[in-house]
Amino acid sequence: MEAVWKVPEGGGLTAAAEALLPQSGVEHPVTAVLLNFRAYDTWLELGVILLGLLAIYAVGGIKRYPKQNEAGEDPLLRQVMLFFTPVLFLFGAFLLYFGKSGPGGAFQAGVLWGAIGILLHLGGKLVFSVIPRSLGQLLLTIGLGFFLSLGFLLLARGAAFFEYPPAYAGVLILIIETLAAISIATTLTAMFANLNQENKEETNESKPTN
Amino acid sequence: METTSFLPVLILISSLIPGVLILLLREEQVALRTSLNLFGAFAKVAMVAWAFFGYMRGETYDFIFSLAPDLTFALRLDALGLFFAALSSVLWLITTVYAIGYLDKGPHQNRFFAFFSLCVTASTGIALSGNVITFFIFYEFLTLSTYPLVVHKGTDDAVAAGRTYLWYTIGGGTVLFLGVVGLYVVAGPIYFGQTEIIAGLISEFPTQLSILFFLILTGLGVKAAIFPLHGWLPTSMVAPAPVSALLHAVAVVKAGAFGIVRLVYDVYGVGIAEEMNYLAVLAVFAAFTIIYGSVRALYQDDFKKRLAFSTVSQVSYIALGVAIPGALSSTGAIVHLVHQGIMKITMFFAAGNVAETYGYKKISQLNGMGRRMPLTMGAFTIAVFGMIGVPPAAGFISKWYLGLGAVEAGSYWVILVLLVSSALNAAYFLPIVYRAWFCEPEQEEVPRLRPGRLETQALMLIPVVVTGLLSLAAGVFAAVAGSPLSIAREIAEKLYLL
Amino acid sequence: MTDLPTSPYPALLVGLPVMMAILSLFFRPRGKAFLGLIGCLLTAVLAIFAFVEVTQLGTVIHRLGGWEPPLGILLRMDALAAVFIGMTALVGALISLYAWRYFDAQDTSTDGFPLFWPLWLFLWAGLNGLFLSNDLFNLFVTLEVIGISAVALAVLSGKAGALVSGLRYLLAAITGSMSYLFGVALIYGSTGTLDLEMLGQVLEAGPATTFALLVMTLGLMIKMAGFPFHFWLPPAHSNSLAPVSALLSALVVKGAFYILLRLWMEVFGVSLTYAAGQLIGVAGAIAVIWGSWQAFMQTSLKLIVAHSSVAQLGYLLMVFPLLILPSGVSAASADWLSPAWTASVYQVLSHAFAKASFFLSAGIIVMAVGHDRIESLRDLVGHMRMTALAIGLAGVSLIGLPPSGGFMGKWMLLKGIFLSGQWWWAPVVLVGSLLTAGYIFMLLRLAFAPTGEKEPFQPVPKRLEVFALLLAVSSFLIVLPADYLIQFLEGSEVFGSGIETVLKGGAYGNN
Amino acid sequence: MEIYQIYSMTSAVLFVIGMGGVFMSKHFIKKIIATIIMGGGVFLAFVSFAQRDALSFADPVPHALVITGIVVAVASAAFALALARRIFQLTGEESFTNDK
Amino acid sequence: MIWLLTIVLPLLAAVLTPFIPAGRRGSGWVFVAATLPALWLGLVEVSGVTAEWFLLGSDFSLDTPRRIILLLTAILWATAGLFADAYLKDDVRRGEFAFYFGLTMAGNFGLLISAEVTSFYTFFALMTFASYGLVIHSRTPAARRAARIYLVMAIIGELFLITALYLAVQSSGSMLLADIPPALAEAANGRFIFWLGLIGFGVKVGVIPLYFWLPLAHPAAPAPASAVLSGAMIKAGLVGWMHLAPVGLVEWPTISLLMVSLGFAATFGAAIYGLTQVDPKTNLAYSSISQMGIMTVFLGMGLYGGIPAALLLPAIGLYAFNHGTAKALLFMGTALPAKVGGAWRLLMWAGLGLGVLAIAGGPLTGGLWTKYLVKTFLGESSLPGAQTFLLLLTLSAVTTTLLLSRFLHLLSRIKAPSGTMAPAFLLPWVLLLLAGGWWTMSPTLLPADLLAHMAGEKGILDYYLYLHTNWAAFWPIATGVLIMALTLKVAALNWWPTKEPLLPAGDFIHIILLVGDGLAKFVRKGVAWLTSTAKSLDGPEKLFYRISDSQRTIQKSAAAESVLRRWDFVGIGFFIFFLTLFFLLR
Repeated sequence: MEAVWKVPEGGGLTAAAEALLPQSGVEHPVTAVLLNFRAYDTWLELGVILLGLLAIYAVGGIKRYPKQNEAGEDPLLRQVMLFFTPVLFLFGAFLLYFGKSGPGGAFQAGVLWGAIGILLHLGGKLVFSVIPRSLGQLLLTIGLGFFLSLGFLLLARGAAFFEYPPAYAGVLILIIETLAAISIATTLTAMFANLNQENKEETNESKPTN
Repeated sequence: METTSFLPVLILISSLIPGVLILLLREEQVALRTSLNLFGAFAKVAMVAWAFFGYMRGETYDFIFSLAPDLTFALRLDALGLFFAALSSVLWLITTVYAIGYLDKGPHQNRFFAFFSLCVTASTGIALSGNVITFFIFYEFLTLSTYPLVVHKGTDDAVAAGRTYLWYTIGGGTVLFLGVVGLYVVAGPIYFGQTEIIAGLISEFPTQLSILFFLILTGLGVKAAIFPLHGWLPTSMVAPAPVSALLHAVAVVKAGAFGIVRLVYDVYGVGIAEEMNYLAVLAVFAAFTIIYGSVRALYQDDFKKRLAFSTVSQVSYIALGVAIPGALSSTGAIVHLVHQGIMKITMFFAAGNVAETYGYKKISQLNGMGRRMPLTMGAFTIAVFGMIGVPPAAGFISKWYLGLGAVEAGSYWVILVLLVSSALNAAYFLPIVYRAWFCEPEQEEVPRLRPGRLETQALMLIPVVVTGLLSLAAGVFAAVAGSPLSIAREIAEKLYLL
Repeated sequence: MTDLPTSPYPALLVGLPVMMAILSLFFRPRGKAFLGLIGCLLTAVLAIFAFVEVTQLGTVIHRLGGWEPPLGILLRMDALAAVFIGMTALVGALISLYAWRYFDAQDTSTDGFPLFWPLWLFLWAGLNGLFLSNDLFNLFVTLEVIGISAVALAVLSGKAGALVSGLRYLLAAITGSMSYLFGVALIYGSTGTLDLEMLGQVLEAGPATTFALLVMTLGLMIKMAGFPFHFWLPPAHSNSLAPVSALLSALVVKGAFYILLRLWMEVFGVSLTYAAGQLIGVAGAIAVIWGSWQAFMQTSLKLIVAHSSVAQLGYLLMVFPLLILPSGVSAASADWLSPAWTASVYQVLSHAFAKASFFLSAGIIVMAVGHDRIESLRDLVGHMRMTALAIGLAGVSLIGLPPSGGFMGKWMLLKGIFLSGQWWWAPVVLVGSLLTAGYIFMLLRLAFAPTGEKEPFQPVPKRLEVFALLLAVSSFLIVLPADYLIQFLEGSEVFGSGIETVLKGGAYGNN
Repeated sequence: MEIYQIYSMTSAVLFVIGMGGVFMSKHFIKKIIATIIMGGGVFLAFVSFAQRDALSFADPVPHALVITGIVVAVASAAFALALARRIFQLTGEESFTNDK
Repeated sequence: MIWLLTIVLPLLAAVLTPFIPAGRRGSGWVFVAATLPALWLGLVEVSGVTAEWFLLGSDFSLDTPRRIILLLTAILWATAGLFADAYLKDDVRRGEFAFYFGLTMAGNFGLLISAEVTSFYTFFALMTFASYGLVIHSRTPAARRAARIYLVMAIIGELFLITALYLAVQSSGSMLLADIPPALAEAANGRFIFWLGLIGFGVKVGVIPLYFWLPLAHPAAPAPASAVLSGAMIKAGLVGWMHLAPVGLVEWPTISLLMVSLGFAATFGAAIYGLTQVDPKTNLAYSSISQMGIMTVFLGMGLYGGIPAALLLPAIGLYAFNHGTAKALLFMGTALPAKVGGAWRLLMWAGLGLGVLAIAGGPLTGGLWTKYLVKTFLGESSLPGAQTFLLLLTLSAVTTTLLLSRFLHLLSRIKAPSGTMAPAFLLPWVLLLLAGGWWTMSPTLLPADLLAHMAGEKGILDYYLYLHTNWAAFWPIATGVLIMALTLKVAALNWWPTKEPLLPAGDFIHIILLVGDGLAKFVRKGVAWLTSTAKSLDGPEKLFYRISDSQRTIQKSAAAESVLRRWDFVGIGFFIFFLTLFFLLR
């Protein structure tokens, strides 16, 4: 059995990554790989998340979120919401920024902010009934859309797809990260809202609307 | 091998384009459809004639188009090819006239005439194909284009007959496919006439080449209705008369026979075929089919079924002729290709006329038909005497050469087969003539399905008379320069001088 | 590697569909459909331009982010990829046109499944990404993009049957991807690079490589519905909407096959053995016989066509044994490699066109009759001539009767089989095509059979029939440029290559 | 037996358990959880190859790949759960019957 | 050009006459006109011609024996044509009879003048099949049965003939009929080929085993048709033999002895059997068979060798000529007694008497000549037992006279119409009587050398007066007549049947039919079995349908598919596939 499992020594890409780190615009090698060397993968990954949402819409149908004037919510839940929302937001923002030089980045921040959305949703404050429909869609697609249009822009300037000009690499990565975090958060909230909406209208067999 | 002229393609297109156009027409555009059809038919006959004279002057007509690196689509006009092309184009013209008369108020005529033209494109393609792969492509195309014709009537038994038809032809086609690919792999691309290729390889791959020969033979045997593979022919008699006339007398059945002629003469060469005694096997099968077909025909009361079984036995004459080595027997085989076509098409026309005018499908109902339809039954009688091999009708000529060839090759049992089959032919055809001319009909006045001055519609009468006279003329004027016999003799001689 | 010409097309090919998908999300259903159609046509045109560029420049690459592999990801578009992308473009465009009219004709309550368009555009982007990508992990991501969007499309109709088969399809897809990913991990662990070209040179035989090969092959076999793992395909493809099942059958399964072909030919040459090829061949053969027989037995139209897909994919798998040379035979001397490769390309192309046309025609019939039991086919020839002709032509191409594309595929396959001496595959190919003829002509038999009812078929928009017929005819037209296509394919080094299995132990590198 | 070999062995075990779970368990949710376990196993394999010895830096590429992998796995798991839920609502089925 | 006309004119006549309106009687003269070219060819020596375009390139020529027979045929067809026109005036199917009459005439002339194998066979076949129409003309059940037997025998004969021709042409290498006898002489299978020819033409000639159709067919046909059948067409078989037999080139003792003995057997057997018949026409048919017997003897002698063909064949030709005209006269004569009344009966009986005398070979008739010819050749030939054959020959004269007097006796019992009246068809009968020239003219037809050989130094005329020959010819006839008179007058001896023939006509056929019915039952059972097995053979695909269409298979396959669809089985499949691939990769 030993023979089967003897994984040969083969060195990874550590050295290569170390060498090119300065041109990547960020200090933390993982973020560099994630957002510069293999930006294409990450872009596709954002696409997958959006695709996941579309898939859930395909299953459950795109829902309308009626205005909620749910007064007198359970006081304990209100308190939890009031306390956690800012904390999560700040912690997310920190992770987002810290990603440049340490572990962190768009996905971690996005998840935390998504948690805020879901918390609000649970607390009766239906996020999507508050914000207008088109803004909701914009938020959903801003991460992927910006990344893609950046790529086209670079292509137009003759560079390769996602080949950031070395000078602005750091700034661009930061912008991409923030927008990605926002759209990830919105997508996760939308997923939860769509599925949650389901419980309310248990009865009517609604086909995917609009 | 490079393209020297586009004539072969023109000949093919002359029936392909009308076919496709008619598919797109609406059912009511009768005039347009008929004119398209007839124009195509005349154009094809004219071009074939022109090619024929061109060939006489020694011109060569090749058309080469390479499909894939070593898969070339080649059309070539040689004597044998022209011979069969002339047969199918002339008989197509006549059958189109007949079909127009036969179907004039029937449903789905567009579909019928479209596939009718496609089917003739396929059979002319088979005639003009220059190498084995093109032959195979048109051979399969023929199956596809004939299926809608067999099920044209749309009744349940027509569809069942179609199913049987497909079961055989597709099965045969697959076996042929295996054979053709195998041949291709062992001997590379073979153009008809290049028999030296296989001559070189026979010592190296004797078993493979033999297996391939018999695979291809089985594939061809299905369409040539040789014994174990003939089941589809009688069942597809349910098709309308022009279909069974052109297809089961000329196009489909002859494609198989023509294929066998090509296979033995132009691919393997007679020398090898005889040396590896392929011919002996073919002879045995052909002989058995001749007898079997005749015996089965003896016991059919349905008119077209009897004709079908007679076709089964008659086509095997060609196979038998090919199976006997010698210039005389191959002349007999090649000329029988045309003679059988003409005679059989007359018979089917006659059967069609009787069925359409009086609705009689059984032989027992044919009493006194001679008086009611003298011209049709007259032509039928000429064809009957041809089939039995009584001079001066055409059939005698081919049987004469087959007999002489058999004697020359010293296989006397073949003569015995010829005699027994002639006797059987007489046994199942003469009663029909006897009923038609020498018996009184049961009831005097019989209502006619298609009233009219003539014995039946003009469009159906003329073709019968024409083909009847043709089968007589092919016999009486056999020795004349352009006659089928002289061409066949020339082909056969060229074969053996090689 | 680096000397090949670069061009922006590969990036655009993936970017443009995603862009159009995103834009279409912002619009009302009518807008979504219109923008979706525009997106599809644009992508198709782009693909044709890319194809033309490859014909001129030969293999084209695009270093994403400007980084050299192994760190960066490389998009490579050689002749083989170009053909696949071209196929996706043509078939995709025609299906989109069909879908546009198909959803219009649907009843307004579901106002035309608006989500079809964004999902289909994502699927298209995934397919293009897959054909172009030269990086193992990136292939995983594209596989997932395709997997999720395909399942989402499959469940669009919302019926319970569709959902269950969709879930079965999704679970199979995830399992396949995960086992593929596990292989990628192993490869990365042992070589440290993910780029296919470099792997080809760097990888040497050993337990890890063999294990990786095993797991990745099985993963892709699941995604591709190879024989033991074809269970999810028939229900999924037959329960979904007509254009969707056409997409799934014609294009999606081809993606997984493409990766399997590339991996075996470019990466795992070192540890492959002749026997392994034979096993895949056996799996393919069983698929051919089993699929055709099942199709012959079904009584519902869409299930027949779905099972026929399982069979036709079997033919694709049967090419592998020809490409792996017995020990001692050098690739140069093996003259059956080029026909084998042509066979696989033509089988893919003709199947894509024919199967798409078949499913679209099935869609038309279901729309006209309401259900898809084959009894509904009666007297189809009398009423809907073009659909009958489409089914006829598509059927002929599936059977492989000349002069169709399928014939070219079967001819080359048989030639390869005979040249390589592995004659035992020949009867399987022939029995397969006989059985295919069985169920195709069963349908045609019914199409010609008479029916009692007066008006069996409700009127159906003429354009649908035209698109279905166009697809069927093009499965014949692809034969014409065969000569040029094969010369063009000779350009890519993987086309026509074979794996020489020198006498060496696969799994243990004990040579 | 370095530390990373233990990790890679556990990842293989997790993978096998996950695969077994997908095939053998009946209930939808069990199958979906099994896929997630399988995913976990695979990502652990990636990570276990990242750092072989205590000295050098960990190889960033597997980490990045794992992050991307996890997100993809999440998306597909979410979709699968939504599907399972919808099926349960429509038909009340919780496992695959072998119908069409 | 004349050659072409001999064939084309009758064909034209055949096609045109049916359209002549029933009332008018032109068809007779049309037929006479049609025979003119043949008559001309018969009389005047015209050089042969080759028609490249016809069939496989045929050529036409005549040698003396065939010219004599052609003359005979022309005369018969002309008179029969006239006779038929009058005889069938009120028959409803006149047109059809004329059509078949014309066709048969064309066939008959064609086969006589053609000198090449295929055209000979063509016209032979045309004559055979067209004469079927004549035989079946009256459409009575007896006629239909006779016609069917005639056709079956004719086809069997044709099959033997075509085989003989195949072999002959192959051995001689050329299509010309003239080349066949020398080829047969040398060829190893020469005898075999001649055997086939013997049987092939034997059917038409009515040689012993194959003759039974003749006594049924000839009487069944209307009088003019049977006249032509018996007179001209029976000779066609003889001509065929002449083409094939290598007379004078070869010594085939076995075959010649066999032919001679068969000939005499036919002569005596047929004559005796003929006596038992009641219908005059059947009686005549048997007399034809017995006369053809003598001709078989004549030819048989030739095959023994020693006699040059140039001498023997014209002699046979003359014999045929004499017999043909006389027999036609008698056959047509059978229609006269019922219609001829008054003074004309005298003329009728005189003609009939002369006819009988000619056939029996009585003095002052052509018959005398022909008998003498046979005697001289028999005398000279080195055939063993030639003397006994001479005796038999004279005896045959006795039996023939006996048979024919019985014929006259039968005719005399037909009631004469009251009042003197002469039917329109008496004229052609009288013409035939004159045109026959059977009593004086016939020897002039012979070639000079044969005449010289025959009559020695004495001229023809004085030969007639030479007492000895006359006496030698007279006494057998006298005895025949004497016996006939005795049996009629003396009651005890008068056993002549009047109503029912003692033995059924066409004796041999009844045995065959008996055996045939038994056989037929057996054959039919065998064929029924064959067709049933063949039906199953015909439909191998039906076996496949039964499997593929049956519901059970559909359920079983659906069950198999659902097994494969279960997740756990897929898992096991995965595992097994994994293991096998793992081991295969080692």
